Amino acid sequence: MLEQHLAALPIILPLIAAPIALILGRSVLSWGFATLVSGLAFLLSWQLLSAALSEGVISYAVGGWAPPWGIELRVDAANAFVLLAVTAISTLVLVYSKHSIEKEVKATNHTLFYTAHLLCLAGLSGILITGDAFNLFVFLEISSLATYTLVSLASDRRCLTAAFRYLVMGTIGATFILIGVGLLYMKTGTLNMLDLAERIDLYDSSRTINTGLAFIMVGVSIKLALFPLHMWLPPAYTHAPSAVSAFLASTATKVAVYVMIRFIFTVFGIDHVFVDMGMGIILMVLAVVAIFKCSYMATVQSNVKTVLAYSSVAQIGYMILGLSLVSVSGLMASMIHIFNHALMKGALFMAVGAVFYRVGSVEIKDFAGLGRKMPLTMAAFTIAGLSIIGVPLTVGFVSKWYLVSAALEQDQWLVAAFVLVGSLFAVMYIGRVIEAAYFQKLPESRSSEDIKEVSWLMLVPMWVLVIANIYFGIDTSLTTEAANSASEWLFQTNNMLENKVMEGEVLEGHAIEEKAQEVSS
Amino acid sequence: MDFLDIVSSILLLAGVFFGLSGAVGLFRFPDFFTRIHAASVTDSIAAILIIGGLLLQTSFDLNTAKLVFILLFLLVTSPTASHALAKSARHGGLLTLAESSPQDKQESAK
Amino acid sequence: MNLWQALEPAQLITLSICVPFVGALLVIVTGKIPNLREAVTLITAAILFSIVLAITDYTFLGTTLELDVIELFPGLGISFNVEPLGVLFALVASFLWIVTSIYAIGYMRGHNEINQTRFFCCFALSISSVMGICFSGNLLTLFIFYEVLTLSTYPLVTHAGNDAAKQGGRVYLGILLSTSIVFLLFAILGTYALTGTLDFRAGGIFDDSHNKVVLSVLLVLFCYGVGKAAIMPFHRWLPAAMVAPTPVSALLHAVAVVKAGVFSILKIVIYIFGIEGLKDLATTDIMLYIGAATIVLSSCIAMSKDNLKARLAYSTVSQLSYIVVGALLASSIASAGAALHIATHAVGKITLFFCAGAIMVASHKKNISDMAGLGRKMPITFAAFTVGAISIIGLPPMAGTWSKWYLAIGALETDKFIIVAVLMVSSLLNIAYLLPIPIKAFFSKPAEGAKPWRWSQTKEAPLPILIALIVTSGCCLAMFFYLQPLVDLINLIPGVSTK
Amino acid sequence: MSFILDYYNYWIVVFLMMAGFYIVISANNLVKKIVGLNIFQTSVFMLYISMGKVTGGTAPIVAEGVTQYSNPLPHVLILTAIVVGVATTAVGLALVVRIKRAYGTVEENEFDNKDDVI
Amino acid sequence: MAEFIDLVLLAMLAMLALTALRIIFLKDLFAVVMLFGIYSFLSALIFLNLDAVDVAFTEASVGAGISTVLMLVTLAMTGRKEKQSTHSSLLPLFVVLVTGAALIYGTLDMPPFGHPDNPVHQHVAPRYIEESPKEVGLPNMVTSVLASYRGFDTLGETVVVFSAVIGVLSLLGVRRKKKKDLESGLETHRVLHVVAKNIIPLVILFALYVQFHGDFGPGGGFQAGVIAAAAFILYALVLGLPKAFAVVGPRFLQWMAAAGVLLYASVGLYSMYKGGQFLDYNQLAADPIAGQHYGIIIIELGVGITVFAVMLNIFYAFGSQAERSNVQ
Repeated sequence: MLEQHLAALPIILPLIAAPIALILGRSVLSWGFATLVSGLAFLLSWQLLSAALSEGVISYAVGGWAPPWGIELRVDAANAFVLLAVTAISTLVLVYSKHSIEKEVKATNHTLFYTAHLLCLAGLSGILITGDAFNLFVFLEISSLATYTLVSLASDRRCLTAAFRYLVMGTIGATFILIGVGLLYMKTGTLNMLDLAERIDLYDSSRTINTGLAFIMVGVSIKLALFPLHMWLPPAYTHAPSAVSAFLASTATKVAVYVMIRFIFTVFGIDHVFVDMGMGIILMVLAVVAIFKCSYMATVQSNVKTVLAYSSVAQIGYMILGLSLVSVSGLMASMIHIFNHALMKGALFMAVGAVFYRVGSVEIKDFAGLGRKMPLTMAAFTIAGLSIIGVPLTVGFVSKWYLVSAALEQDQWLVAAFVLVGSLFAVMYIGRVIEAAYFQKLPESRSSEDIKEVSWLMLVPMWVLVIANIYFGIDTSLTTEAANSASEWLFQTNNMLENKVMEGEVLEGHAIEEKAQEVSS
Repeated sequence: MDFLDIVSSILLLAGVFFGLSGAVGLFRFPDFFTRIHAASVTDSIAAILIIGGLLLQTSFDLNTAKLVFILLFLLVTSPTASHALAKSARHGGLLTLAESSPQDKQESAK
Repeated sequence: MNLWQALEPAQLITLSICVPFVGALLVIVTGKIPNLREAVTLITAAILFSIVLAITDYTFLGTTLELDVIELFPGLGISFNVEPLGVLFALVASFLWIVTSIYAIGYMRGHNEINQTRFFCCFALSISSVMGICFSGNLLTLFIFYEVLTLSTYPLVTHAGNDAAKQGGRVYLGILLSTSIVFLLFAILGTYALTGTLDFRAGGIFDDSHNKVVLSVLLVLFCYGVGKAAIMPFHRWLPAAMVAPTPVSALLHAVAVVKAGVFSILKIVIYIFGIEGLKDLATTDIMLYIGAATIVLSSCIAMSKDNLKARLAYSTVSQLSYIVVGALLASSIASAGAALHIATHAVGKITLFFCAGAIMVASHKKNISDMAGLGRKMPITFAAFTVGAISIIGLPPMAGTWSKWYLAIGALETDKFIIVAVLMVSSLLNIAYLLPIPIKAFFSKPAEGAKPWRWSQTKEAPLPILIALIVTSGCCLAMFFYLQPLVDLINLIPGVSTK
Repeated sequence: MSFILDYYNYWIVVFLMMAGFYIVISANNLVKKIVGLNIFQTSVFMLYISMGKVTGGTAPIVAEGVTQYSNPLPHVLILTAIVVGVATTAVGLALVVRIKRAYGTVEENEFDNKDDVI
Repeated sequence: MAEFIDLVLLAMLAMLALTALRIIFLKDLFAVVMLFGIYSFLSALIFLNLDAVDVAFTEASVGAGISTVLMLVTLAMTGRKEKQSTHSSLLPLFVVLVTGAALIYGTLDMPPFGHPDNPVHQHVAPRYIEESPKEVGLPNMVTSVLASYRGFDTLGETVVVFSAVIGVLSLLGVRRKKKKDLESGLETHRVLHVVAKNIIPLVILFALYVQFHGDFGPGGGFQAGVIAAAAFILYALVLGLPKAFAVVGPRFLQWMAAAGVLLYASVGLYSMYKGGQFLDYNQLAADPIAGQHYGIIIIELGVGITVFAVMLNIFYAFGSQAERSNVQ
């Protein structure tokens, strides 16, 4: 039973849990329930990843209708890997949010908070797993609506304008995706991604298809906050409740990156996107500019959450850069960074949230002297910060290593240099906070306040992520293996599609995929 | 059949004429109450005529019943709506053209 | 030495890194009781030295000590491999740690420093990472411990916590991290992309199939990437780091950290490029002359500095480039001189820093111009200073003579007469900026107005400081006469010989 | 001529979309932005429905004697999309109400000045 | 005949374009919202013209109905004038022109409008048109596809609606007024009271018709939910929110919204329990066609319940915010 429905359960579980959490009513109950469900989803996605690694691809036809007529769920190493990160972070954030939201969200809204969190989780899982272009749009909207809600739950009034801006940008992005999917459908008559991929290749240089590609790319870029479409992100992450920032920064944009990868590699095909449309160079330039501009912006902010938000945009630049290299190792670097960045940013935002919990503000000057008052929190911040910088023995170093290696493999020496120079900015923006925390004295006005370490319920998830930062920085076998097979899988699928078109043969249904599997095994 | 078609066409055309005249009135009349008057012409007589015309096009099946229901519904709701609007305006202190002072007229003319 | 025979030889490497690390933890645990804490430091230092001696033994016996710890990337991980050059550096560092610990106890107490626990803890951590650098078996391991060293010394630099210290810390971290991330990591990744390996191998890992232009670029990247070698223009961090307490300046910024830098360059030259391979590269000469220019320029800057520690810092910058020049001369004898200079300069410069610290503790003086006549109050200190200075200058009968000798011979052998000239000029400059200090202290009288308020009470520094001073200056002298073991060690390095 | 006949309604739909899009990004008033968003989306719906039309076909409900039906799939998609649109509108308007209460205005340039940027 | 239909379509499209242009330049937000209502109605007519009867129905009830009502309530609180914009409109214009140009470029290669040989009519859809009456057993193909073939989308859609109510409630909450507010409701309108009280049952009856007739004609859970909500909204408008709360309280509506989603999902879970895939209605009964029937009826009911509860609750949330003094 479990085996059979493994692919569907990570979506269905939080989807059903959300209304139940609302019915439970009491905030403690719904917290416990949501955490439990998220933990279960994590276990399921672990199963799913191991199944995907051993079996290749798992296809699930919802309603028993074979694709392309029904909606298909498709799990391969790539999305199972991202799903694992998403569910893990979600569970940790839920544990963390119990106390964190006490100070940031009105007590009457706690149940709604957990409900919205579960909805967001369901939406993100749905985006990852679904194999249907329109179904993706639906889940995108579920997660987006839940996200707007979560952002607007903070007590600061600025969260409202941030959420509104996010809503407008997000809806424009979603509508662009809708237009793009519509254009593809118009030309091919199908919505199933695999089926789309096969039919798109029949019209190699169709203007409609190209326009559809452009609209989907722009729409997804808004969702993943690719420079210069990132303007919604810094205010949203700054003013959202800290638990929400931690969750979104480490999952939502990553999922959007995966969507982009998926459209490029399994729908349009790299030849089409990179060779015919020249998307590679555009993405590469935007990514490099994002790395520099937003890293620089991060160094001049005074609010630590804004610093981290800009840093997120810059880090997304790294992911897109890896993708734009168009090689197995570049894609693998992106996949690894998706996972690793979730670990780092989650820990950082949680640490900042803990500071907010005690101090009530997260300006850099408020961090003065906290190294003594909140040693565990600041130690967590420091280690995760070192990870962002890319110091060896942390996950940040692993990401950077693979990214630069991938760039050098393509003889992109300049790009490799940009990546490394970009990480210098991280030294600056993380350094400012650490310096304030450890080498400045607590201001006189604060000395009377009772600032102490936060409760274990907040510390444990934070430190789990910190330890994961170090563990996966030393023992890289799991992440490397998963990311490697994910990117190899994506390339193989892509190659199979393109070979088939060259031979001029059209395979029905999933024959193509079986072929790809034969080759991979 | 021909005869019914002709009658139905006449009814429809008449309905369209009243609808249009109501729309023109809505734009051209000078104050709120007169405009409501114009609008309710569209609502009542135009609707009756058009639906009547359409009724003649059907062959007395389910669609006929639906049209009759729509007609009844409109006959109840649109006068009520006009009435409620006018009454609210009156309660809100809005004056008719005859009641308002010359200065107001000049201002409203602008 | 026999203590460690029960162990598997390769485990000694693990021990050499773990012992200081465990020491650091124990320091934290015992932080509340200063006497116990410092006993822990001393015992740890002694144990470490005995371990390194045992490793030295194995090296002379020809046993290869190798250890693969963990695989970070497929086929590439943290691994250790003991070779003579590393042993030499480890010997110097671990021996001087003992001396410095004694000194630090006197200094920190005499100076009433704050946060002493953090100080001793970070100190032990940095020694731990120095050991990692010494025995690293590939570039990745070297890089990792290099970064750990930078980060663990940052709290030591900003120790005082005031604005000057923070500013110094920013420059320190800024330059060292930037150069290592941008240049060194880039060069390492480039090397990996070219050869598919990062292991240190005798004779180098590059061969004729690799593009010489790319290799030339890599050489420059490596030289500047190792910011700790303080080649101009990336030398600013070293004077900036002088805001740290003197024991830090003494051990780390005269011995451990800066030597880790030049050691890395030497190791890269010998084991990555290979001394032979270096000869064909276009940039070898360019870097060589930049090194030479650093020697001369920083000596000139040193002369203009009145602050004693700043003068010593620039002197260090200059002396480090000796080693870089020695490495880049691409001759076996010059490389031997460079290796030897690691040891001889270490004992000389640490003596000078000890003296500067002693003066600071005893009389609270930092500027040379205020030291006139101080020699009569503190004769032992200034005698030691003289010994150290002569060693740095390279005059017999002090240790520095030998390393400069081999360097000069190497330069002559490769027909680089400019380098010979630079070495000579530099020695003269050394005389000009170092010797006037003891002369002034012994033979001038302090100007009346310049006398501090406690002139009559000024006396020698506390005993632990004096012990440390005497030991290191004794070493300067002893190494002139009993150099053979070190030379034997250096001759074991593949491709390097004193003949 | 057939070229125009083939595409004219797509062109008008594109024009409508762009009108909506322009309102969204240029309007200063948040309510008007939401109206713009709705117009934008409604026009996209028209694009979908247009592609589902078959000339001479009828609504996709089985009827006697009809062989040519319009394509039901776009209709299904757009039913879903309309719902998504109204959901977004409701949340957006709720935000507008809260912004009005918190800032006293719903003009973008006015509340921007009331806080530090970001 | 074909030419004539084209003209009607063209005329309606032209009216739409005019409406859109007018909205751009109008500063009176009340007029903007009313024009939007008109825009929505016109597009519903176009949908009808293009054979999309279900879509037209939904667009009329949602776009022209619920959306417009919500916008008006919002306007009552935020004021009806747009102020002069200070920032330049050149950049937006540029962005729009580029986007539009891209789309026009895309249209040049599109399959011609209305042609039966277009790929959309050739690939997936034929199965729906030809097989669905046999496989699912419903005359309305839209309902078949919506509820069965793409049932997962519809579950997602229901959850989207549910998310919306979570968002609105967390932002606004439903305020219960303690003392009875004299101004609430339109107490003085005797005629309105009588008419409303008589019409509301009819509307609810109609909603039920739409709910259960959706299998055979246009309609279904979504439209029915909206219509039923409209009946209660009318009740709340005429008699005041407190009285409406007495009939269906906001708390109860929250449960209803959740229950609708759960009802839908439970069909999926039950089919999993029976050994099929998620939402595989064939498993619900021995006869697959009967199974499909049961499944579709239940999930449509779930959709209807959720949509009704959500729409009404959203109206409650907005309505309880509005200060009557602003309502003109």
